[in-house]
Amino acid sequence: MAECPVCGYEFDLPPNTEEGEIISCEDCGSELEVTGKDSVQEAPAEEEDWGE
Amino acid sequence: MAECPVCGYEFDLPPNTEEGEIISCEDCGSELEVTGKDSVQEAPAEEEDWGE
Amino acid sequence: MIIVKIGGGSRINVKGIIVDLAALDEEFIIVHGANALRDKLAEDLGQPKQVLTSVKGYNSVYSDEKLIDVMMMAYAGLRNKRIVELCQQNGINAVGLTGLDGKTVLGQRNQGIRVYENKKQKLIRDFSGKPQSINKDLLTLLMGNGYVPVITVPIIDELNCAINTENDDVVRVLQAAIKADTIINLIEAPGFLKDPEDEGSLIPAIAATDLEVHEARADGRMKRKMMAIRRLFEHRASRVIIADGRSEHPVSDALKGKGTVIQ
Amino acid sequence: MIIVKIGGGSRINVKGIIVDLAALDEEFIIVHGANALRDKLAEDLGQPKQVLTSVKGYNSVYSDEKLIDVMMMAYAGLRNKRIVELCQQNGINAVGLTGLDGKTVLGQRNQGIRVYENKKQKLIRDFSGKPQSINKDLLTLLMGNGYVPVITVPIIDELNCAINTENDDVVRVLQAAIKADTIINLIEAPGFLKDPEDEGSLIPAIAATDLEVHEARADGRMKRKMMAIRRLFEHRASRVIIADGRSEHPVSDALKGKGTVIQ
Repeated sequence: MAECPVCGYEFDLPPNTEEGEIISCEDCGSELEVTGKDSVQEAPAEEEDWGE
Repeated sequence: MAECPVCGYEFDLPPNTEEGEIISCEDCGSELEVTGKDSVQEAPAEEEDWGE
Repeated sequence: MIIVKIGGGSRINVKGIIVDLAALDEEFIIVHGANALRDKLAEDLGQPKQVLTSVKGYNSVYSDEKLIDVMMMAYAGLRNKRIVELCQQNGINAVGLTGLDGKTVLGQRNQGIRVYENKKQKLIRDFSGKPQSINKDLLTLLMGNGYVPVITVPIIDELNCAINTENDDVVRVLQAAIKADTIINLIEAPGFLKDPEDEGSLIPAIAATDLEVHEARADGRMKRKMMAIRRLFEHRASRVIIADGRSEHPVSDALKGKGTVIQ
Repeated sequence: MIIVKIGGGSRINVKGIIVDLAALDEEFIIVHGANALRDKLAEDLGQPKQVLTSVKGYNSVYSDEKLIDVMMMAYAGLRNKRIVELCQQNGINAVGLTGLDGKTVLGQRNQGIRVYENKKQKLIRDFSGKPQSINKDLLTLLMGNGYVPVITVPIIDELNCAINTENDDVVRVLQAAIKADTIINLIEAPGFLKDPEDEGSLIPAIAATDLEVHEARADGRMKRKMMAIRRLFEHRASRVIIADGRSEHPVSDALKGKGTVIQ
């Protein structure tokens, strides 16, 4: 079970989710980054453009 | 005909001499460096050791 | 004071640029790229470059540790030192610096680039980011003693790691620090072109205020170049010239207004 | 003041060296090699290194323009900037320099190495030579402002060209300029060995005056190393320590006298 760091909602990650994938919390809709089998963290805010 | 820059002695370079080869002048014995088909120059003095 | 950005294309006439600079009686700083050398080296080493396109259409090179190694060899090693050598041969006492050296260019590691990968949005983290400030004291110290800085990537991030960044952005933060009046950006084209395929379609002049319009229409790398140049004017650049780095006298031609003059 | 020479072998523990240096309360300058990286890069690029053995038994790398390119990538690029990065990560504000940058190390192009080639004596000219002086002002300027120079080849010759040289010789001219009291030379061995094959045969101490004897017995690269070290003492070095760059704390071990101490 993964837990949304923003609203605490607990949910199962769909089987084919990959690390680094961005999903939104079904409860509060925050953007979350998948960091492991059952772990997520808040996705960093999108920045305009990156690197070279 | 090549000419020894040290003593002016003129001589033919043996057919298989290569550029960069060091030969000595038959007349004065100076060390000469072959720089072309018929051209030689005084070979630089030998230095102790070079580069890396 | 002039900032000269030497593009990294293989047909850039670096010698011509340095000979022109040697004849200048104005102070200048060089920033340079080396993308052609890097791409060839990456190919030769069997590590072809991977380009990421962000969800918003911005292109960037996937910069893992291996790619940073290749960049250090191509940008900080071969290109930088051959430019320094050419400078020395023309009476310019150059000192080559990356952003790491003396923390010349400090940046912020990106928090992850959002890309689409088999229809999912993914966050790719690598060693790339954005420059934010310059160690102006080091540059003034060197220039005050007759040295000319020759700057290139990588830069240094908040964790003191080497990161990749867009050289045009390095020019922007450099401009913010030293307020040069002219910035010359030498590329493998006559300047900005209406039609990128037609070298005859040079846009001779653009008003700085219109840059945003051009940026909206461009995409990938060109969009980034436009945005970086727009930002230059936020830091009191008076004139930015995009000129042909392949000609015989790239710098003197540019100073005569040959290319796209933005002001 | 200490000069630390970091060898270019792949098993040198560069991180351990930098962590030790960060804890030092004495000023230091770093000189480093990168021969392992260069050899691998040359191999990968299909340009394997060629070694010339002079008529007098001295080995040197045939340094044509291509080899200098590879050296710029391996020494001035990858190795130098990864060392600078490690320094920054340990609070050492390093500035990487080749001899070209600001003419830090000036040298003289060799007049040609005499070699035997199919029984003939031939003169091979390439981009190599000997260092002769240091731009001490630049080093003092940087060190006086809190920067630590990290120096490597190539150096600059009388024609302002990049040339290859022996890093040990760079240490010699550096010593002549800055008169360090201790020079630490970190290599992939416990120190000088009676029998090069037996790591247990460490020579713990050598009187500076006996160096010439050792030099006569050595050959190829080791002969050159011995001669370079003998010259150090001509420039008032008080202590030269040849120590193991592979250990956990190469610098602090060396300062405790672990290795070959020559004084």
